[in-house]
Amino acid sequence: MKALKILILVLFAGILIYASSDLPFRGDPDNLMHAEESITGTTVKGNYFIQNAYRDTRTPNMVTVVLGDYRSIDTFGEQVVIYTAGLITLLVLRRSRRRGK
Amino acid sequence: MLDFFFGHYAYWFVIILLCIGAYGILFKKNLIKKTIGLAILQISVVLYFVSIASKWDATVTVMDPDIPLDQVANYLNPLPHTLMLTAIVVGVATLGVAFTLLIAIYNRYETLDEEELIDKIQ
Amino acid sequence: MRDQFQSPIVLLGARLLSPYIMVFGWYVIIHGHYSPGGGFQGGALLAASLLLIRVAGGSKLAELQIQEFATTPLAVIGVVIYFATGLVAMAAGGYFLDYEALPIPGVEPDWLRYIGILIIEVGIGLAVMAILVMIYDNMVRGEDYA
Amino acid sequence: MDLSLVPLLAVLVSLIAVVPILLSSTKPNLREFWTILAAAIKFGLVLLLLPGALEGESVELHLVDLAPGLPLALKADPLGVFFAVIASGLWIFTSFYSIGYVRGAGEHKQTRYFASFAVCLSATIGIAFSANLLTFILFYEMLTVATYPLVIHNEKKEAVDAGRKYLAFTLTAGLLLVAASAMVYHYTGTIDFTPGGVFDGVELPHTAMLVLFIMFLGAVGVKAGIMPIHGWLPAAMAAPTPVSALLHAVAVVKSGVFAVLRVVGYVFGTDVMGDYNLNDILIILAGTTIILASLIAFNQDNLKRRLAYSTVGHLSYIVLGIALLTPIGMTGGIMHIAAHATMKITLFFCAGAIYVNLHRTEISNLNGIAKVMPWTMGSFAIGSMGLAGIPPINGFFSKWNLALGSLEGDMIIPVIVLVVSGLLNVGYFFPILYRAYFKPGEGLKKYGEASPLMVVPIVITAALSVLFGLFPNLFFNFFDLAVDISSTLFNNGSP
Amino acid sequence: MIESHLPAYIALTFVLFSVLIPAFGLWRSELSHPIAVLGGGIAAGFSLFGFIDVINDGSIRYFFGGWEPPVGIEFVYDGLSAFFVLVINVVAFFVLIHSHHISKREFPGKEMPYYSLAMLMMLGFNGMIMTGDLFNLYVFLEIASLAGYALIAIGDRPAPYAAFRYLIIGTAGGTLYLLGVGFMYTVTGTLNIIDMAAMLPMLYESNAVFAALILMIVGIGVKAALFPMHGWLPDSYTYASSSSTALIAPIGTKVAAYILFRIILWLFGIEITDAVAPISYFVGVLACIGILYGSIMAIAQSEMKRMLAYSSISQIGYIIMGLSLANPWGFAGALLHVLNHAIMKACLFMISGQLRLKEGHSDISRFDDGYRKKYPWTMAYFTIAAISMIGLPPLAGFFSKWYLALGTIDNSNWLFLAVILISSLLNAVYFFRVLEKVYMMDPSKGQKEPTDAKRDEASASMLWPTGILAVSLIVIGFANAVIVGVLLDIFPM
Amino acid sequence: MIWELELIIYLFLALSAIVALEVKDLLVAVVMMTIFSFLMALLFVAMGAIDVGFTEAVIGAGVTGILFVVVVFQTSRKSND
Repeated sequence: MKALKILILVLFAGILIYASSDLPFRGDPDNLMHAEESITGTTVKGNYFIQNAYRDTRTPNMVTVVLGDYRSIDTFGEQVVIYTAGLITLLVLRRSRRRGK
Repeated sequence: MLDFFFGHYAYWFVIILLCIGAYGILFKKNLIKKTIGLAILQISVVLYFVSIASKWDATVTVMDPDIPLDQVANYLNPLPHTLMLTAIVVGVATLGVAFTLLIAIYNRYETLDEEELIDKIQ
Repeated sequence: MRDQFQSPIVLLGARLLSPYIMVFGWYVIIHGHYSPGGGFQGGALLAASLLLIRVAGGSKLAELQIQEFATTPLAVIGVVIYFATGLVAMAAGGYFLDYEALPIPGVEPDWLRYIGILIIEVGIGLAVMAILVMIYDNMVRGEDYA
Repeated sequence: MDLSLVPLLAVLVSLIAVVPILLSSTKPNLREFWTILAAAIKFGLVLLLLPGALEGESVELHLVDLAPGLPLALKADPLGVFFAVIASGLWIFTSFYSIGYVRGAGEHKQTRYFASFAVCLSATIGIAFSANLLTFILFYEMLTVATYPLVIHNEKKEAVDAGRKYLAFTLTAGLLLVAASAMVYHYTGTIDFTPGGVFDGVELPHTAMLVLFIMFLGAVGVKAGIMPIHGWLPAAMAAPTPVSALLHAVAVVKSGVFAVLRVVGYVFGTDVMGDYNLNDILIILAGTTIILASLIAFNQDNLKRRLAYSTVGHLSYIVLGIALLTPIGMTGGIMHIAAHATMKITLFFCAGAIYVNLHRTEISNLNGIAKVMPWTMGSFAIGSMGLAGIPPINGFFSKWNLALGSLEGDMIIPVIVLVVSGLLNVGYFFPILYRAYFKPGEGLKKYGEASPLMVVPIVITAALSVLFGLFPNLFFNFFDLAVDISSTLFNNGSP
Repeated sequence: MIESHLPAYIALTFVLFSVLIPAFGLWRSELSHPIAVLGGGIAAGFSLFGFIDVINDGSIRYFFGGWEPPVGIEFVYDGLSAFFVLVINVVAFFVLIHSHHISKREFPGKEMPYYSLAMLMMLGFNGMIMTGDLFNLYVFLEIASLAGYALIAIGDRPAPYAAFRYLIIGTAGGTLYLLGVGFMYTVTGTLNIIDMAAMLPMLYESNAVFAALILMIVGIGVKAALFPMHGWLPDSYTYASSSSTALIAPIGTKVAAYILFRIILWLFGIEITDAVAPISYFVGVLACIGILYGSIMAIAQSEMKRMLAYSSISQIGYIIMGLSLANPWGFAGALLHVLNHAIMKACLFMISGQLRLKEGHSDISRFDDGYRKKYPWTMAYFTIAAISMIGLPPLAGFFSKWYLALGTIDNSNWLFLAVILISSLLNAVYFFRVLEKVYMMDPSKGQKEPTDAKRDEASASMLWPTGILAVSLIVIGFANAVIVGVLLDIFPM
Repeated sequence: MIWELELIIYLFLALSAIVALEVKDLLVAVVMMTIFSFLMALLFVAMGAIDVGFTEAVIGAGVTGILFVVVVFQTSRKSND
């Protein structure tokens, strides 16, 4: 069992090192995610957000704009996750009212 | 070579942290330790996203009137930051659920050690 | 929490600190447009200000603040604020969460979006605060498994 | 008269009868009335199709698509009608006999028994009328499932084990059939039963064809009782005797040989069989089975088990006839389906009557019973002589055709096998008759003949065996029908 | 107008009802169940309507916040997602109706959070299916997973521990998926599936893409209980409350399998998936091992729910095997099996719940022939579902195996074909064992006479959903040509 | 980005993570976990992700810390490994 776990860990590390050897250089503005245009000619999200966030919403903090507007359904999901967690404590831990009777 | 190092050292540290987290999940018998391992794993992924968002010589993601918006290289990429805000919240929610379950488990079996638990269940 | 934590000095400190944290929390929510912060961080700060009293003073003192039964409705209200914003936009002819379609007369589309973000941030803050307090309350009380 | 719905009705009638049978579970007379009514209607419906079949016509009916391009289709071609007439006709007798048997033996759960019986018959007629392999699989599996409650009917340990064995064999076979059909569909694009085969113009490597054939053989061979996959058949003797009669004379095993015929004649086609030398496998297997089964039958003291091994041997006669790939041999094989059905059902009925009446199952206990049960043992004598191939009973007639067919195909070994096995048949049947007629019995004073509900079917089936032996074309022109069928298989579809 | 909003309506119905249930449930707890059923019914209606609409008029893309992708997040409601949404919502609707009495018995007073979480879990699953954005998928995945952990934690005494193990494994899987998404984002600069799929043919040689594929398959494979990652499933399904199991078992693993479909067939495409290493074949082999392992383990179990849980591992293998074949027949077979298995498993788990409610246990070794008299209809439905699981025609289960077999033959993949056949036999072993117990006297116990049990059938709210699902298996069996015709149109190549 | 600063924080991060996993007293582990989160927040800010850093500080070091402590007090403080 222990050998299996070590194997899993080694495999995990191996696949990550394998991947990292070919990742683009960090901080390089020419990376595809920072580039002016994607290779198929579609809009690159990061650039669009930087350039248009203020114009679209009059809000200087781009993270807030992306969070609250461009990707608002993500944020909604995030809120639902937290709501779920609250309900879970209610379900698992809350004293049931009927059991006492 | 030095370029490669500066371009990649952040990834290697992320990998080390990820492996520490995975080690905690896989090898630790105590359930709270497992939870700590899980937290480390999650935060390491956040670190990965934050580190890929960076650009050399760029400023933070709040608009500065002095820095023109059309030169995107001057601002960090806001998208991974946003994603990671969500991911952190999700991580906290997960931890909250894990804590809830831990309390429930302890209530029933008076132990959080995995081997003892398996003994007591059978 | 257990009784050994109820030291008067800690309690005093907590009671002194708590209102300021709360004010800061609201500031973070409202000012999220201009500086780092937003609904989630602000909500967590609000929750922290409440939890501080609960940790230091125990459950008796906590009941003076926000009572347990109030947390669930508050959480629901928080979610509903966000959800209703989206639904109103949808009812007004846009997509879900399309703030431009919000039916507020006399406001430019970009400012509509500004307002929309503000509303949902408040919703998030409320929900996060209520839920974090709720998680804490439930966890402290423990489970009553027979 | 439009006959297109008749095949469907013939299949459905006993399935629909299940509902009233289940509903009238508390009223035995009403319940059995439904059974007999369904049997009669079914037989009548099948007879409606007979004139057309004698003309060589088929009635086709496409129902819903089971899969894109693969309809649930029924087709009452001459072969199907031939089989359906036998199955539905003998069901009538079995029904009467069953009533006498289950009441005489005081069996439990009679409603389940009759309901399963009805489903079995639907499945059998469905098998007879299937137009393609997918429909065939459907009814084949339905038969498997419906027979299972009959096999385990008395719910003793032995019966449960037999049921498990039966399921293990038949479900494996069903899966092989599914896989094989899928392969045929992949290679040829059709799985309709076509006289002369579907591999027209499809070139396959020899090994692929061989593997495919072996898969089919495994699939249909189980129910046809070909050795070495016959194991379930003697074990299934734990079932009540009418069930054994049905399993071993009509429904299940005959569906198996019928499937062999379908596979050989309508999926592979006689040409392909000959070209790839696939029939050699079949001949070797069938010949071995005939001899071995007869030898094993010698050693069985339990009457039903001896009959079971005799069945295994005789099924292989049919397979042998098919495998000869000559028109006359094929005719003989097809005729033997009918001949064996009437003879073997007689024998099983007799075994059941002896059991219900005397509670004896071992052959060594049968001394002198001919004096108390003259009609039963007389029929038994006719049936066993027929199986041994003594003229003028119909067993002789089909064997004669088989021998002619092998000579036509310039094969001598099948003839030797037939002769040897005839002698062996004599060897294991005549001691029974000898005991029954010439040895003095003990403690038989208080017994008489079995109830008329059982004796009458026995005598009728025995009489049918003799009549068909004397006049092969007597009632339904069976011989002509068999000749027609076999001729369509050898001329690429045109009679 | 209403058509273009359908994807949002389906998902938002669940949000609405998940907040309505606490709103009313705090006031009167017993209202939770009818409200949840109402919500499930509305969503099922929407998804039926939507499925027909998509089949007739083509797929719908819904842009949240009015931002067109790749800037914003979209819901893609095409044939595949419409099909899955329909399956899970309809099945969930029936399970929700069914759970009324079980929830009253097994966790009294907790109906409000329970049903609210059930709604949230359905929201998560629907969102996962419809979303066109990889990160948004992660968010919905976590919603569904968290709610799922909680539902599993309610039940027998060891349930929280089973849920905790699931949480650790599942969250680790989710994190691996997120890391994979990170790699994909680093390389391509986008998160939108359609956008990314257009870029991948130019970028697939990168090591990072290959690693991301592996990480995503592993991460989602955990949720789908693909063979080596199945460890959480048996305990979870066994110890959880009957209604939770009936809700999660038919749906949860299917949705994860759907994500694998999306990733392998849509996002990467089968050529790119297999460009570096034969990943799809490898996944298929894992699925095969899972099929055999699940079937063999199921034979060894005596607890009915645990047996069904192992059977789930085996059945999910069929679906993923169909995926790995990557040809139209295999695809159609896999999708048909999604439908069949969702219905069969829901039916079987609901029956195990009924037995637990009535008998207090679901231990197969204690079944006897009195059950047939006490619960004639329940047992009839069980028989139908069991025979369908074994794969006997004309029930639905046969046809998915038939198409899968056609798929394996199309690829000349004899190993997979053999696995399908063998596992069907193993299925027969463990289901006929139950049927034997229920329909026959037990000779090993020396039982001579049938037990004289009185009829004591479950209540209508449990019997009807089970019955409808069981009957629908027969209907699907006969109508499968129509369904498969639709499914073959969905196939992307 | 100042890579020397990042490097130092990385080293402390790894150190605190290992200590949190290896120490037998769970309360110490929780405190180390809080330190880990705080260092992580620092690193985020150093990388320019001020929002993420803020959140991590409030959540990871604040709320999660409190909840962790609650769990340790509700259950046991000792760990066998």
